[in-house]
Amino acid sequence: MKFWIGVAATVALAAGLALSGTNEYFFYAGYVVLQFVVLATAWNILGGYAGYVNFGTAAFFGIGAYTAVVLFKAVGAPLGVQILAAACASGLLGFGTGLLTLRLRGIFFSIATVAVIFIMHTAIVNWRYVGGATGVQLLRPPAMPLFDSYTRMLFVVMAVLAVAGVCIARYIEVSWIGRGLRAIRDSEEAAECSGVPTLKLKLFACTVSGALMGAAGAPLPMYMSFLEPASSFDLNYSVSALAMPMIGGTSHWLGPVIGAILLGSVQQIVTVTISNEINVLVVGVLLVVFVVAAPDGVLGLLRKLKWLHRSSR
Amino acid sequence: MRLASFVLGLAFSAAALAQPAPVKIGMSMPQTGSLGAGGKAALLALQMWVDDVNAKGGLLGRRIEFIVYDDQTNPALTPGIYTKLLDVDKVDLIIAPYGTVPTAPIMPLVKQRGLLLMGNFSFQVNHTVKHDMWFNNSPWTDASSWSDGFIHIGQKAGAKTIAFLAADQEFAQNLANGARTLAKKAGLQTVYDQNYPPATVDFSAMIRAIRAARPDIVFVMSYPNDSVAIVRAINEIGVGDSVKLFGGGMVGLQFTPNMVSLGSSLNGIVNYNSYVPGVKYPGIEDFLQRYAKRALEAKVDPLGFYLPPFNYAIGQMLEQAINATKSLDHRKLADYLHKHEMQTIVGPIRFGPDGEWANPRVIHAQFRGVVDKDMEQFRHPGRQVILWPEQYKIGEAIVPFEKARGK
Amino acid sequence: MALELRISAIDAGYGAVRALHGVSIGIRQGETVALLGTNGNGKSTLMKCVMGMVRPTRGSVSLDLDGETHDLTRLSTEEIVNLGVAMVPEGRRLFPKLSVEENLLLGAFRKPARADIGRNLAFSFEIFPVLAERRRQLAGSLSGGQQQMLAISRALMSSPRLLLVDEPSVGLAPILVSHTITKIRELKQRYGLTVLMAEQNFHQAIRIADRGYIIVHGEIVFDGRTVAELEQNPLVKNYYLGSAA
Amino acid sequence: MLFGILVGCFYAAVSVGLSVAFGLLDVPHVAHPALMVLGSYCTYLLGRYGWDPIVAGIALTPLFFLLGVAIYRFYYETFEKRGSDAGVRGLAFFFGLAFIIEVGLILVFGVDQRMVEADYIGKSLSLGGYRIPWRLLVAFGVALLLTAALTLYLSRTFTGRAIKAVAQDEPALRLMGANPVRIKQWAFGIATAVTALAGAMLIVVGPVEPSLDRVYIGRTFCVVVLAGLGSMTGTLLAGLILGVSESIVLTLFGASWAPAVAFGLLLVVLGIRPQGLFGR
Repeated sequence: MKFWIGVAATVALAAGLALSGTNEYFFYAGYVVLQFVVLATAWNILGGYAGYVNFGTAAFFGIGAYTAVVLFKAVGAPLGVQILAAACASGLLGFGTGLLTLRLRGIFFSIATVAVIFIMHTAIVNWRYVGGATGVQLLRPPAMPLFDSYTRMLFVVMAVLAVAGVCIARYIEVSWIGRGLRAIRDSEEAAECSGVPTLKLKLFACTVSGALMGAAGAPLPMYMSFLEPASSFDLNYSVSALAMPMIGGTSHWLGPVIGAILLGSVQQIVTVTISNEINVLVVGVLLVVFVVAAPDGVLGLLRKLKWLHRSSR
Repeated sequence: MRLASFVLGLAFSAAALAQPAPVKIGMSMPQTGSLGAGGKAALLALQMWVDDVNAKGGLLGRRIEFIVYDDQTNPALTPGIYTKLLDVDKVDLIIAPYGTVPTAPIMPLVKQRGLLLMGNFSFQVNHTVKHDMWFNNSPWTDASSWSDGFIHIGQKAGAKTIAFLAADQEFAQNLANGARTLAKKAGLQTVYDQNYPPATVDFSAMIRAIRAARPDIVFVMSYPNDSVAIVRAINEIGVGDSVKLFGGGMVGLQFTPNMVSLGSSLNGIVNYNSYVPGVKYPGIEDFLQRYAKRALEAKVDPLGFYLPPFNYAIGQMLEQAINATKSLDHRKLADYLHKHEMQTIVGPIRFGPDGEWANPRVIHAQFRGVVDKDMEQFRHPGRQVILWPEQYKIGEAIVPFEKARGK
Repeated sequence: MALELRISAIDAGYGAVRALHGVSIGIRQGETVALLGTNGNGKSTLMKCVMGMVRPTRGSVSLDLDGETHDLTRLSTEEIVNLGVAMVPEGRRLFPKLSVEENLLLGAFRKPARADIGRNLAFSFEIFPVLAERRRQLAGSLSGGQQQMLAISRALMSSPRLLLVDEPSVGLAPILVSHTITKIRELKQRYGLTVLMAEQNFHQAIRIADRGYIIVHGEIVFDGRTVAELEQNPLVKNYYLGSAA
Repeated sequence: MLFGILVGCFYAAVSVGLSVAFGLLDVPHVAHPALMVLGSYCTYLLGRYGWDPIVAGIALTPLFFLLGVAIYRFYYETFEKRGSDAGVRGLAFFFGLAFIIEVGLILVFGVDQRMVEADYIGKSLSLGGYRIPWRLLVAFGVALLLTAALTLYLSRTFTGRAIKAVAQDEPALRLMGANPVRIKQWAFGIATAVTALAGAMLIVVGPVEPSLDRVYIGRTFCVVVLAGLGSMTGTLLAGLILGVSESIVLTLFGASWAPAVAFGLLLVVLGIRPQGLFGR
């Protein structure tokens, strides 16, 4: 119950902010942070629950963005349709990737997903309709009546996506699917022996995770009014999507959310404060510090604190 | 104690009141990522302009405050940075980041808000958006402005066939498409046409293929890393005696570290440029001397022919327009920029309706007599002999290519 | 040339599970001692305590070697191996992706053994000719019996003075068990080895043992000073010779 | 075709270090290419004092060996020793390390590309009208020597064989009297030392910039996985396959498809034969 109140409050807050006179910059920065919430949550479904480290986030994200571009260019589809289609396309890609690679364990799976990025990237570069390597500039339609600017609307859309993503992740976590995935993470053989349909579950997680990543990418072309392959299939998306749950904590749906908000905001702040090479360093250093010093992320730290607190009493 | 600090604070705010608020100029500049090297050199030139103006007493009697962020050559970051500049930092004027990719995402934003945007070496970025308050500083307009010089020189040398080698990335592809059209129009027969992917390690195979195709002209559109690798490969393998002209759109051969380390293997190559010594623009030599000193400290491109003068020119154009209109109003400034010829250290600039130069002047120059491991030689005219455009021309192209290399 | 292994009153286990309770046994130079007991009674744990792979929570494990006493509970497995103690582990633990020869050469990793490589290798190939035939083959591709031979040979490559053999008969056909046990005896005679062998196959074990212990639920329940004593023990009758008979 | 072979050997040379670290030790060493680029920059630094790049690369190996030992020690203490989940977190750790190296290089050297000079760079060997660049031949030679040396080391020495065995069964290796942690530390040191030499090759073959490591993450892992983990001769062959297939695709379909086909190859191999083409 508490969770659903939180959900409603978040959506209401996002919409309220967007309709209020809050500074426009907030929505640009907020959009990016929310986008990372979706990506980190999506990554965690496969990476956190099932322990399959997906490096291909950029591939799913990029395919989502390009699906939206194709639909927009071809039929001028509205944003909602673009997002749905992007989720389908990336979900399909996730399913395909899963079929091909889920029998691989550990880092082999990770490398295979890296390969998916390069293949998708190359395919888009060779596809002239979406601008090829040059990229494509888009003129976005006017915003919906209620909103002052298109970016405000995109911010709300991304907030809804983030909330939806978290709901899905939470559902998976508490349902039998999540239990199955955790069993896979702990010991795949044991899970298989005790009757967990491992391949089916992994395929499901891969598809859902991919679809969410695609949905996160879908509004990007409208956000930038421009899309080109090098930055859409940027490996940095993969690294961030992995670093955020690691920093937040991978075992609970709240972990990636905390990690994304934390790291995403730090990235945004550092970009406009330190603003030189050092801001690239931030992700690296934070990632290393957290995996070394706080293997269970922020959530793990909080839990430890709580435990200390209790035991001191 | 508290009182003292209160009084002190009061005194400060009084001083602040006495001095007019600064003119805030903001931009994002790639300082890391693929355009980072050029971006840093360009930024230094703009900083010099800001210092110069402030030393003279500022704009309209107000100091300039220059706010710059690093966009890491990542287009996804620039919309956020520019809204921050506009809405949080409340800048009065904005300048575009160096390059097309970081600039493209901010065009709709600028148009929607009706802002003046000074472009920065981008390529046809206003083509779809068609914003009438956009003014680019680059000496080229469309693809033909870039390549017609090269093709013209080639035809003059009696060329009948052409080969293309182009990086499979945004800028090079735009150029290549333009060049292909132009070559067809000029009646040149294409005997080889290859796009290559980013991060190609070795070009030997492609150079060999070009050699086998025996073209008269080889038009190369490449990015810095590739340019260096290509020059090395032609040095090692040779492009054959059929080739009269080699080069055209190789980005990176304008950068000092590359020129110095490639040294004599540059000889013979005819390549585009924005400025080379020998072009007599008023004030440019003084600028370059001052730049050289500061570049040494800032560890950026020590010669700075390619980007820095044009970035300084951005400042000069703003300065001229503001002083003439006595205003920071974007519309008024844009009108002024449209109507008047601007005087800069890269010569007079007049803008066409699309905000690109009305009279593009991409220089094509041939490397000659370059020796190894010597940076100073490039400061003197004659190492890069201007072949195009006619008004700056110093000499004729030496053909064929292998002869121009002195081999 | 004196060697004596003394284990006194050790407790050991894994986490909360106690596998050994106050176990004491001793082995002297030249003996072959059988450690008898069915699965899960603590034989392997005892062996691992000797090798430093499991740390006893109480009691002591010490090895007297040429007048010097070594406290094995303070030494790492490598250091124990370097003293001249070798183990043929349960389940053989070969390196499946290395060749037979590479496995054998790895057995001679400890410095004193490196000088004896030629002799030890020749000896291994002499008693197990099949290993010589398959020296280039991957260890993982050998049959169970061949793997056992390889495991024993590999342990011998370290020129050990005390050899621990954990369940040589597991997973082998009866005829192979008999063959393996015979070979262990042969080795012992040629090398003058001291052997501690954990085994559940009583009949085979007592063929070569000088004496033995019976371990049940982590406790030594019987110390048989001769083979005959062991055969007479009621426990043995119950457990091994078949109360059904 | 010939160039495919030469470039392929170069790919093998830059991958052997990873083949040891990842293939034999199971360390998810994604910072390998970053260390290689670091090696290139060190070579560049020494080159400014007139050192020949190959000599510089060799001179750097002891230093990189120590660096490798230190990195492994840290990795072991923080991840392997704690046991569970070393894979995921280790991976994240090495990714972070790669980032830090990359940015460190940018801070020190800037984003400009750097190159070195040597007598064999920019010249070529003429073979009946065919001109082959010396720098590729040098890389080719060094690659062959490196692979041969490592193969011999791994099969002929006690430590070498222990390195091959360590990932298969650590407790069993202890029973051989070897300390697996020390062996791994030593092996990781060697892998990193080799990386210094690979870095020297990298800057001999072409100019280097700090973010070049990202491109090579794909290429090196592709080669190592194609090779089948930890097989040195396999690494050489896999490098050749990558080089040759890239050059074939380049001539048949155009250069813009080359990277995808190389990775496609990797995916197909992973899908059909995860143990690699030459794995055991």
